Amino acid sequence: MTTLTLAKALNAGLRRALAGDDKVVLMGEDIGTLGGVFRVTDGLKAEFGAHRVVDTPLSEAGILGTAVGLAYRGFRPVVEIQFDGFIYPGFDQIVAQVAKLHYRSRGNVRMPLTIRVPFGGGIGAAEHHSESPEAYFAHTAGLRVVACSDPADAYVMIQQAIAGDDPVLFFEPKRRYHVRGDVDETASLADARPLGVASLVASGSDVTLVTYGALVQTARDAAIAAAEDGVSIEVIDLRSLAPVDYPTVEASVRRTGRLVIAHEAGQQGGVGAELAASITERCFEFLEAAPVRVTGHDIPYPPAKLERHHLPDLDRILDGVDRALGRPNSLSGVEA
Amino acid sequence: MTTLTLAKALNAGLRRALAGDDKVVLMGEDIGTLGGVFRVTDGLKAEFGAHRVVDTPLSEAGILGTAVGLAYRGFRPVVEIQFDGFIYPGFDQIVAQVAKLHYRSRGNVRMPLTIRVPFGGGIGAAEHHSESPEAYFAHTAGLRVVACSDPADAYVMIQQAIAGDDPVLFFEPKRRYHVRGDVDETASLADARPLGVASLVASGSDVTLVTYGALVQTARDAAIAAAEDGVSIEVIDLRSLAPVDYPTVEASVRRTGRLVIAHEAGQQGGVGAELAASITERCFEFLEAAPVRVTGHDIPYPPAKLERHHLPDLDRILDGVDRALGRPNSLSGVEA
Amino acid sequence: MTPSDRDATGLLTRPDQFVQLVTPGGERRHDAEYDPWVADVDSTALGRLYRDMAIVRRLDTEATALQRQGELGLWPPLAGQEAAQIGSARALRDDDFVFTSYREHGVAWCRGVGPAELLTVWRGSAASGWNPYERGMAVPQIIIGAQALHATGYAMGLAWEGSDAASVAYFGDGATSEGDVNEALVFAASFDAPVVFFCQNNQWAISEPVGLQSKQPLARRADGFGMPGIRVDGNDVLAVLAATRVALDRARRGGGPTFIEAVTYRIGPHTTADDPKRYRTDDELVEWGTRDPLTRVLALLAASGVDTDALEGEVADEAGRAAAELRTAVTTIPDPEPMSVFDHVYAEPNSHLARQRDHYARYLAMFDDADQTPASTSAAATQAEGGAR
Amino acid sequence: MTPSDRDATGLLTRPDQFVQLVTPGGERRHDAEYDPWVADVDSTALGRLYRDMAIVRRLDTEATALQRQGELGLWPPLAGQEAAQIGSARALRDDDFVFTSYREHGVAWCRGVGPAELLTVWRGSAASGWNPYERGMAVPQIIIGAQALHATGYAMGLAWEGSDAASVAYFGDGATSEGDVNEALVFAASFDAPVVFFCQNNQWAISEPVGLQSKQPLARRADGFGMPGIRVDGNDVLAVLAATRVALDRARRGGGPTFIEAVTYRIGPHTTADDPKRYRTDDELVEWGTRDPLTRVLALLAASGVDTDALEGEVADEAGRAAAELRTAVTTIPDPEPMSVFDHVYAEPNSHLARQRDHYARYLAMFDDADQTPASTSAAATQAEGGAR
Ligand SMILES: Cc1ncc(C[n+]2csc(CCOP(=O)(O)OP(=O)(O)O)c2C)c(N)n1
Ligand SMILES: Cc1ncc(C[n+]2csc(CCOP(=O)(O)OP(=O)(O)O)c2C)c(N)n1
Ligand SMILES: [Mg+2]
Ligand SMILES: [Mg+2]
Repeated sequence: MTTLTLAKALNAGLRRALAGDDKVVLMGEDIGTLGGVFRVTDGLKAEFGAHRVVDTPLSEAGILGTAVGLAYRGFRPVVEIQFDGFIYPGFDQIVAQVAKLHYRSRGNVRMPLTIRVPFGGGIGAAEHHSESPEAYFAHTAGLRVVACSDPADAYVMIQQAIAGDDPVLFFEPKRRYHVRGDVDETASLADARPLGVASLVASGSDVTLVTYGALVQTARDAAIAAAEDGVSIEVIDLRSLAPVDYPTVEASVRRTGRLVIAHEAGQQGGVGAELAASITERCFEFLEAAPVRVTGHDIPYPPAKLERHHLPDLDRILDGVDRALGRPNSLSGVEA
Repeated sequence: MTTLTLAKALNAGLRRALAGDDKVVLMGEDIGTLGGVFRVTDGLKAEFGAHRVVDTPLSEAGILGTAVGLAYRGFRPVVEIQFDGFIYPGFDQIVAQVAKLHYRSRGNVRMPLTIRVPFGGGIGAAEHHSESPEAYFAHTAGLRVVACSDPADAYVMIQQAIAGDDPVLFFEPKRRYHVRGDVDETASLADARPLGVASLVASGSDVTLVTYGALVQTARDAAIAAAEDGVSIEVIDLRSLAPVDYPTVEASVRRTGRLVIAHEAGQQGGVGAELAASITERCFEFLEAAPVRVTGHDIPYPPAKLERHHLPDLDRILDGVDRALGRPNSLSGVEA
Repeated sequence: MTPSDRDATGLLTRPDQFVQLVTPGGERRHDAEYDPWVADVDSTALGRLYRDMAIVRRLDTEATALQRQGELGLWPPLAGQEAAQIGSARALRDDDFVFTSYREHGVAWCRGVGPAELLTVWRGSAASGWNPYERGMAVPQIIIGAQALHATGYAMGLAWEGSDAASVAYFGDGATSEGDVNEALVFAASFDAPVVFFCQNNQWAISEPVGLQSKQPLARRADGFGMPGIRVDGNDVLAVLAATRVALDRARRGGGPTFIEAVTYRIGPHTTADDPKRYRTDDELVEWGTRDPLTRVLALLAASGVDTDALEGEVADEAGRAAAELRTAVTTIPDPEPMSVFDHVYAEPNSHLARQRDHYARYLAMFDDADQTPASTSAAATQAEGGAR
Repeated sequence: MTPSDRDATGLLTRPDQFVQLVTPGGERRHDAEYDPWVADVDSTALGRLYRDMAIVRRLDTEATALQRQGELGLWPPLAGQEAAQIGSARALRDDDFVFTSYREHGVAWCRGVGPAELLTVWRGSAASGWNPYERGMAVPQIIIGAQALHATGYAMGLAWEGSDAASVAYFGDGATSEGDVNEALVFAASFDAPVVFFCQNNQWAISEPVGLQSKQPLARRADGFGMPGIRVDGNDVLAVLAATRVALDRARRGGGPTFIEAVTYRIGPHTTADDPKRYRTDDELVEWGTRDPLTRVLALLAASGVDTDALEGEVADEAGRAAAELRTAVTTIPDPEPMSVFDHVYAEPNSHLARQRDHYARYLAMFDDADQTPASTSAAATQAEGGAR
């Protein structure tokens, strides 16, 4: 076991992927000499050379479109989008090409791209640097969408994403890049939890709290705070947003009868909407209350001084838990 | 009253908007001399000139980005995206600019764009010509998203969209362009149903069926077919997908206790997910069954000869109704 | 530059404004720079180029007819662009790789794409018709310009592998306005990618004349991006072959990308769904008729003593056989199985799609099973519609 | 062209490769084409340009300090680019409209943007700091290149209205690789839009040298798109003024767009979050130090008899006062009201957002109301965290 930050764990995972398969190439803006604005690719260009860790011209469509061509040629490109809000100029290449080429070519052409996206807010940044665009991709057939939440998972998941033959949107919780955790750098991928499987991070019996990315830690904290108050929260880190590991979530909701979903992205059409709808379809008879969503507002990401009024935090998650439990004073008691 | 096709009704609405406000400009590929590949803008360039009905270079980001600049200057651009699947190269301008500039400028800059998108399948077309991308925009704060379903609505709604000060994604059900209906060309916009209000197109008591665009007609047909079988379906044409007119949907679901949502877009994260989640939140105590979604599969839009196995049709909608009713032989009886 | 240098569609097409080795009348023009690149093209070789062009023209006509007869959903005719496509594609090696748009049936012909493979996608029977790796040709691209980046990335990969193969991106004049094409030029130059950008300027992007996309000959775009641009008479198969060879040779030798503008003309409609009478004049068609890519080759062959009547006859027979094959092939394309709608969305198992697939299979099974009829309401509907499935 | 013509970052910066009216040493170089455009710039006027540059340099230093002291979330310094920004912005009329990126504080200064207005967005207090219509300047754009299209559209509108005003798009060298910028060139040329594309080539896009974006001087991009390109010494305020006047004059007279590449250098980090030591050498900094935009103006003024010591002193005082004002202003920027997070998402009432707003207001009210404490679990949390709100 080594203790690594989440950023360093990703770096270690990328290093292992580069070392293990010379068709793996990293591409992005400022990822080479600079090592990425978050230093996730630090040292990799020096180690593997400029044809493996490629500083590209400043164009997201360009990066993604050339990555498609490289995949056509048998490469496994790992693309870094510098910040969440800069992915949209490359949206067409992702949605109309990366997602569809395996289908379009009837399985002849594989698109094993990994598209790394530092996502989410809470870092006091300027506009476009704190967004949570995951729902766009979860709605796009042909893509897989995952989010890591701690160093151990980050290390394994990035390697799994790269090794897999489907394109993966890989969301990294940027405000947790510097959080440390134990990482087993010797572990084999084969033994690891598969990429599509959720993880139960805290057991509980009153309510199921599902989240991913940076909010997993907040959810853990919420479970601890609620326990003091006699409320037992089961926390699930979704890890895979498309496809969702429904068996895990369902099993929990069948026991608790109550579901709270938290994410930073806006509510309208967010990942939580699908989760609430699907769990209601699958567990209607078991639900004692409507699934509750605790999300960012449906607004453009606000200026830094307002972001704490946008992002779900411990209090808002606990308020959501109260609503799911139908407890007094919670918003659930208020007629909308 | 005049009898017009949906395409002609849009043409008439656009003509009235152009005539009524000289800041209204139409922009797009092939909309001028050709009158659009669906002839929706037929004759308008001849009538209003090349500076009001503008054939642009072949670039969606270019069209949308210059439309933003025109809006900055006080124009009201009406942009045509030739087919649904060609909107993605312009996605960044829509999501990061059109949607956010009013917020970013603290209300100083208005973005009264109308972005017309012929959408949906069922026309036997090639790839990218039959998609339903509405959920991407419904998830994007700052945008309004509407879909018309018949000539009368098309005529009024396009004018309302243009007259409004917020950006509107205006989805046109392309496979119904040639369907005729009565249009009152003398009606005043002020008296018309507001853009954000849903319409009850068939009353019923057993189940609420919500849809929009081309499937509204299929839903009407379903209500008729079901009636013969003694099942009473209430059909709601959503018209506005963001924001959704929840009071109308809620009132219906409180009466019927059952909800079926149909759309052509994929299920995962589609507009139906939000609708199911929101109605469950709002009407949990009234629901007798989980809301049922009847949608396209979560696949890239398939080749023409397979599209009937992708699109919800009368049978699939009725199967959904059966599932909502918990009737025998329906899929709801099958353990997943 | 006077307005008279510009043709009806606004762009320069005077012979001295592009590389031309054979005039419309069939005269061989000498060009010190490009002649050496086609020194090997004797009458026999030229006859083969003629044959290619005549066959693809015939196949194109046949496919248009098949569309009119309801056998195809859509067809984008290449008529008029035979020289641009054959001249460029015949410059390729097998291990080169091409990324095209939707109109490059002539390129597909040269890459060995079979008749059923060619028509599959236009019949709407499957998402694509051939395995790209068997033909050295990507499946067609409908998003305008997107493939230019794919070709560039592929070429970057070739260079990194140390291969001397090259890739070619085919796109139209309209495509040059899309960000993707311009970004492809940026990336290709930056990485010295062995890619040839082959722009068929056929004067129109559906109803929009090329003058709306650019006031400058498109080949002039190249220099500013740091690569050579060649403007070639796209109706002169020899000139196109020479220009493409120059570009490929540069790519193979590590010299990086080249941009070729082949000035040509789309004689037919944009697709079978288009009505070009709405946006262009007959005069224009007449004018471009005088610059036909096939007649000039016949004239040149005749002048060099070839019995062109015999050649024409032979090739016409061969083209007729190819067309008959195409007509037969279209009916052999299998209709897809309903459940195949779920195939190949992912390369690996996907739990969500598997479940959706299962549901749909069970749903379909309801209609098969005589005992277990579909749920009552849907049964009613099925009856009402006469059992749609 | 030999490698020695290229500087450390790989691009041509020999004086004869761009328009230069004042050498780094302060000598006035004569240029028949551009001299007439600055014939009115006497010592007094030049002194004013110096003053602008000195003040914005001082403001920039102050803002960097404010960021280091925690008063701002981020600051992207302009140091080194004063001449490019002042020279171009001082060529503008009030009724022109500029669309910038995030680094154009010098342009903002010329447009009358006040100190609090300038810092608001970098303090994170609001989405923007000024009303674009009051300043003739759009709010800053962070999506690289997007504003080039906005400027083009705005200019199309000006042309259609028959106005003789113009718009200017400011962007960086890195931005030239984005599709949006290239598409803007296409649209601007196609519509003869009265827009000036003003590219500050400051040699770097964060850690990427301009040579990665282009092997060609960026101004050469223009010709292929059908517009004139001017390459100007971006550290020579007089040359920048002249070039921008030429471009604006062309725009006003219906001559369409112009692309200006101002060759300059970013002396500081990309932003206060950046560490340029990781990607560039001290030598480079030293070399560019010899081409400072301010010193050469002082030298020229001195040569023409101006008492530059006095001027420097006066201007330093004024700059000091401006900096003090900036420092004061930052603390006067109001912290936003919590509920303002919902303001201005839409221009018209929106039922969905109104409901969400209501919910959040009620949620917040739970914390205010002593009698009605928040629901038990959240109350526990609030206590545990010491009542975060
Ligand atoms: C991104 C995108 N936008 C719009 C279209 C619709 N469209 C199909 S072909 C075409 C014109 C293309 O013109 P050009 O590039 O000159 O190629 P040509 O058809 O002449 O071969 C257009 C606008 C599309 N396919 N993709
Ligand atoms: C679309 C997009 N991609 C990436 C970024 C991140 N980013 C911010 S500034 C920058 C470099 C810009 O370089 P340049 O255009 O030369 O402008 P400069 O900062 O040098 O003024 C990058 C990559 C962004 N803001 N927008
Ligand atoms: Mg064309
Ligand atoms: Mg720069």
